[in-house]
Amino acid sequence: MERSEQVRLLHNMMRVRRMEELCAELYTQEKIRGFLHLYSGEEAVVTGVMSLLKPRDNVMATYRDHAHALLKGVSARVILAEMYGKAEGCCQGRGGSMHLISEKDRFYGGNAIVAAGIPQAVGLALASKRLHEDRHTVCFFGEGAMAEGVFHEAMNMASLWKIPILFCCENNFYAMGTALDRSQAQTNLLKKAEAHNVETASADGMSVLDVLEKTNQALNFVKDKGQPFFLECKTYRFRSHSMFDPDLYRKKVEINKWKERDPIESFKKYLMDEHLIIQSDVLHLEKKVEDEMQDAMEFAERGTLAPVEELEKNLYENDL
Amino acid sequence: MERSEQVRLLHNMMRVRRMEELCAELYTQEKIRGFLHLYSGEEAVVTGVMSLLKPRDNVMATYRDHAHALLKGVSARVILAEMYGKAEGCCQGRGGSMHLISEKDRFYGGNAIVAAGIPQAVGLALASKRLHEDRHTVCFFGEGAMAEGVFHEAMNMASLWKIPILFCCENNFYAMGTALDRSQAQTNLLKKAEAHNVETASADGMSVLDVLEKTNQALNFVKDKGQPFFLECKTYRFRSHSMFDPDLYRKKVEINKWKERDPIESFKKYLMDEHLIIQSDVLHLEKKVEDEMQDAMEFAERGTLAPVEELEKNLYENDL
Amino acid sequence: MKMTYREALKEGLKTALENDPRVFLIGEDIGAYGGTYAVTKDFLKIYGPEKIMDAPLSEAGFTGIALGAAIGGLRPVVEIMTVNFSLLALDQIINSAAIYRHMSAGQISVPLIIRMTTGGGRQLAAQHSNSFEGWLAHIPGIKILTPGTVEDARSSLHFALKENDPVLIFEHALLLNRSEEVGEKPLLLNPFKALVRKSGDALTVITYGGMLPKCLEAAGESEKVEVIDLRSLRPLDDETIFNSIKKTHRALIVDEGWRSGSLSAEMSARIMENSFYDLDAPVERLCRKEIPVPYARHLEEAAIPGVEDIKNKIQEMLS
Amino acid sequence: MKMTYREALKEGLKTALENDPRVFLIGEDIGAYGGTYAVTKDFLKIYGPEKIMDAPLSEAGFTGIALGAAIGGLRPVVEIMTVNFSLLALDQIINSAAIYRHMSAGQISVPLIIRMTTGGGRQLAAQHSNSFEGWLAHIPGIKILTPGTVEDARSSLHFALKENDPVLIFEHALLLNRSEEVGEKPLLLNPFKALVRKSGDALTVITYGGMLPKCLEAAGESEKVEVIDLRSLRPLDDETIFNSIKKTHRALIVDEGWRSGSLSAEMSARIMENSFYDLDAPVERLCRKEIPVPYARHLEEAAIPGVEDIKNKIQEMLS
Ligand SMILES: Cc1ncc(C[n+]2csc(CCOP(=O)(O)OP(=O)(O)O)c2C)c(N)n1
Ligand SMILES: Cc1ncc(C[n+]2csc(CCOP(=O)(O)OP(=O)(O)O)c2C)c(N)n1
Ligand SMILES: [Mg+2]
Ligand SMILES: [Mg+2]
Repeated sequence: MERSEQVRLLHNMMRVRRMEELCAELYTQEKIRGFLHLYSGEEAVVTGVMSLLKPRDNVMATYRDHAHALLKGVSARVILAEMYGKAEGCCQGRGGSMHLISEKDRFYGGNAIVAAGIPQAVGLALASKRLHEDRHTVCFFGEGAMAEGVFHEAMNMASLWKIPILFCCENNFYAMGTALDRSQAQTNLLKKAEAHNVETASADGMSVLDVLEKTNQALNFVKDKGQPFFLECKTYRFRSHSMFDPDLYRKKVEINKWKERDPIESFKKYLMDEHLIIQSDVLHLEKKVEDEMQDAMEFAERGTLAPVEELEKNLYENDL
Repeated sequence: MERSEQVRLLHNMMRVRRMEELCAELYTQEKIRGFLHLYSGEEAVVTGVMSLLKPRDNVMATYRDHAHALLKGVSARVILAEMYGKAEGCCQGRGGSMHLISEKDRFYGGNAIVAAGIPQAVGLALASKRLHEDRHTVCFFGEGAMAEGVFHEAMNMASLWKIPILFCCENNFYAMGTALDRSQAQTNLLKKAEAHNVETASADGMSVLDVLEKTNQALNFVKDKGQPFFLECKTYRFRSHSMFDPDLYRKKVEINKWKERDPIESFKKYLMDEHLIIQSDVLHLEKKVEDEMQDAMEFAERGTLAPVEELEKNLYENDL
Repeated sequence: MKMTYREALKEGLKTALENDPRVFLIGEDIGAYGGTYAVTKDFLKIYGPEKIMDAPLSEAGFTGIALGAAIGGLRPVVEIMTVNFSLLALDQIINSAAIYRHMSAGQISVPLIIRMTTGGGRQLAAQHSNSFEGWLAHIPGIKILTPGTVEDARSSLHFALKENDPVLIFEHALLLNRSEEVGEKPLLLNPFKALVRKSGDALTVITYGGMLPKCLEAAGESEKVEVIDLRSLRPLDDETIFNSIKKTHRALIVDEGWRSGSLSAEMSARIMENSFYDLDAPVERLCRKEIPVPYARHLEEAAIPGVEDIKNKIQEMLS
Repeated sequence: MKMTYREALKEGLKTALENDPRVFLIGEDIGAYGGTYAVTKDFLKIYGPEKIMDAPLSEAGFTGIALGAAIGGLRPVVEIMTVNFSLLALDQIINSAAIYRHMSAGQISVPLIIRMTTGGGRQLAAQHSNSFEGWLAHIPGIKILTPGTVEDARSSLHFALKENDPVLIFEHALLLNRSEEVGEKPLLLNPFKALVRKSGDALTVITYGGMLPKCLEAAGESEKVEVIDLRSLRPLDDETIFNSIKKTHRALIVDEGWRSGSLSAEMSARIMENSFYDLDAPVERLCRKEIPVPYARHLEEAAIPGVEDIKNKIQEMLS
């Protein structure tokens, strides 16, 4: 891999992290409201996967969606403006944190009903296949979503009908406060995909390079065979489930153990060890990230409120 | 196995078959209306499983439920009366063919929403476990039901919470007109149970002795380990899905191939070959079955109509 | 020429499949089986498995897939076999399909069509006999068509395909075998307008779907009774109703659904809000008894309004 | 003493768990997490995993399991985290729980209790802010409680457990932190009776749940405004309403749900049917705007009736 590409991976992970930490601050300042689910700790997953996607590809994510929106090409400006509830946000303030949608970036959300996006992503992939469009479709979800029946329904049909889609499970071992082994009898998640004859692999979700490599193989499979693929990425969220969550259910030692494997720090160290970057490169990236996020925040601050008169607009294409 | 027990198996299969064939006649005479799903061809499954159950055990079935009701102890009289829509039926004519329910026989139906009964049966088993009642719970469903999400949800929880229940899949290879391999990507059904860490076995659903043996092992496992078990019985329905169905989707040769393995004829032959019964025994059984069904039919014919004034009764325990 | 409601649905589906390459059908047993109510008989042979997708028993899943395909540029037409099974797919319909356009500030269009068989009257008992169309009309973001005539059954899909939003079409099982005299070509009457099916001057009977023929039969030749067919339950065309009541000063709503909190309630409330001073008497409602529908024929008949019940009610209101 | 709505719910649950060995709670994150809204905080430690069952993300599945357990002799209390997720479980509730007693001619009892958090007002946007309680009141076979006061929150479970039929309890998220002066012991007021929360002589305001405090605030000290709290949406206690209207001759229904085909429509229709000649003016309704609730605060506030909206409407109707 090119050095520039590796630096880009680091940069993107840093962007994701910084945006999330900024959101946390803005939430305590009550600039952002509602539910807020942060992605800190899981950056390697989204970064590794997205680095292989093009603007023309389809992505479906969950309520924990800031990172996915950002790396799919939605600017930090419109993301933050959305969370501020401003008219300049990608959904003009109607969606908020859990519902980032940007059709022009083929980023389809942002769905706050766990697992509901999974069949919908299969449908997007079906449309691309039928319309002979050259695009990938990637669907992200947590391991918790795999307990929902509709996960299985969607996997079965994707497999049965040979629909080219990459299912990317962000296995962070918790669904809110419920640990995987307290909610699923079979903790080997690959078995659930195999139950529908879907090809699988598991990646180290704390290593951006491993995620990237496994994603590459997976996408090639999807493209060559025209069939779905299930990729599990084992990762961990460093923060609580949402800003509402007192995080009573995880042991400090467990959290710390995972934090030692911080995907950004470890990748940074790797790049330095390999002499691909030096400290000043890191500082440079940090500055760039900071500038981007400050600019985004100012943009959101400056934003306007969507007029209340338009509240009932867009319920239908032709307003009644 | 005792001879008398073997004869009882034959007798029960014959009862099931005769009742179904009688229903078909009564349907063409418009004595029975609505949807009517017959079980002819699958007798070995219900007979093998039920022969090991006691009145105190719980059974949940589907809309294809006459056989299950009969062998769980509901009399042919009240079953037929129910299908006639008479007040003497087990549901006083409110349920009909698809909704036979007899609480005193711990036969919980009779559910015409495919797969809806599966979690409910898990709940029945949970109650028995918590209340320290000494009973088995058996849940019957078709292979088509395994595509419904709630099947997976229920399997996962039964396994996770170690709920003692026997899942009995009547795999007749079709869900209405849709063949298994046209609706499920993974046709090895055991894999779907394994996806939830549930113990499994597969039985020859055309052989009552094989079903009985596998059921015996399964029930012992359930009882000893206090865990669920998934038993697949491969079988075939000799008739169309329901009396509405023109059966356009199955080849004659396929149907005939399975009919050659008629569970009643083959078991009869086996008993004769082993000199356990002779032709006159069969005639005697036929007579007994015929008498039972004629009596039931006459009972249903004589039955009365539930008074219309009571139409709104029983919506709540204390009518409003 | 004569055409049945079933043939009309068939024609609508064929026209859609033949005129728009983006259209495909998806649902349980629409292909090899030929459709539970034989509406799509032979379609699989004619159009092939890409256009006629036999789905597994996965109502939420295939509705969700169709939803995604609609966003992705196709024009899926879902068949949910019986209205009761739609409960399994309501999350996809209400929590997703109905909100995407508004929540995304107009970015996302969901041209998703869902057809389902509705209604009682065939002794199918409590789990196959509901009339949920009026209840679902509560949900903003979807449109609801309830063709009550062969002509409307013929064109509902045509109009649904013109929408870029989710449209649910409820086809009443008891109408399938009804036949009507129709022209060579469909008339294509805008389905979002209510129609006065029979005029009269002393009582407005408001109805739709499976109850329409019953109301027309009950009204008979009476010059007093006006019968209005709503045709669309969302949006509701109240203008036509209010205008009629200006003339008749009395209204009866006949709705196959349960009474409480139903479409009949909405209609009644709107009439009060808009036509209070036109009314000579309170608006009345005739609905299904508030119980699960029983199997036995005499009980089912007692539970669902029949022609006699409607006649009696009309008589009562006119005297 | 002072007690919050949350504490009242907690007390109700604890009392149930301690007094009836058949009672257990099941739902997502009620245990280790402590309940999304902290209602069941510490319960897992106190009562153990058999009584406090943390369920996987499987709303249909665990509702179905609870249903079966209820038939089998236990007294499950399901928690569905947010009303929107109940759509995933509606098949179990409507196609099974609501019909079993009637369809089995009284053989099967389903003493299933389902609690859920309802309502908007917390900027949670379109998929977490609905008010489906009025819509679900359409379904016969279930009962629906909507405690709008701390006292009612305290006793709703007590009464639900006395029923041998499915009871849905809707707890409004915005009420959780409200506190009221209450006595040592719960008053245990029959929840199926509506209550006049404030009397007045010129306008009856009918409401329930999260809108109750708003209506009371809007009514203020006015001697003209009577405020009635429905408390139960199924059954509906219309007698109390009709009696009030005999006095006031005017009525306004304030309902957080969408307007069309809602509980507000039902209430309005019933008033017309029963009190038509008592009315001096048409019954009016104040409801949520018919759109998915937007995230931005100013838009959400514009979508859901607030105290000012209610005040204005009252003023308008009184002048
Ligand atoms: C259908 C549904 N049920 C429950 C919830 C509440 N909820 C939101 S996130 C969540 C946990 C999801 O866990 P997982 O899928 O592992 O994703 P993660 O949050 O770990 O990324 C739950 C229970 C929901 N949003 N939707
Ligand atoms: C939720 C639901 N969807 C669809 C149907 C219509 N339907 C009734 S039986 C059936 C096929 C079920 O097949 P299977 O589970 O294999 O059972 P079998 O009839 O073969 O015994 C279908 C699609 C239904 N009753 N419920
Ligand atoms: Mg997780
Ligand atoms: Mg089958």
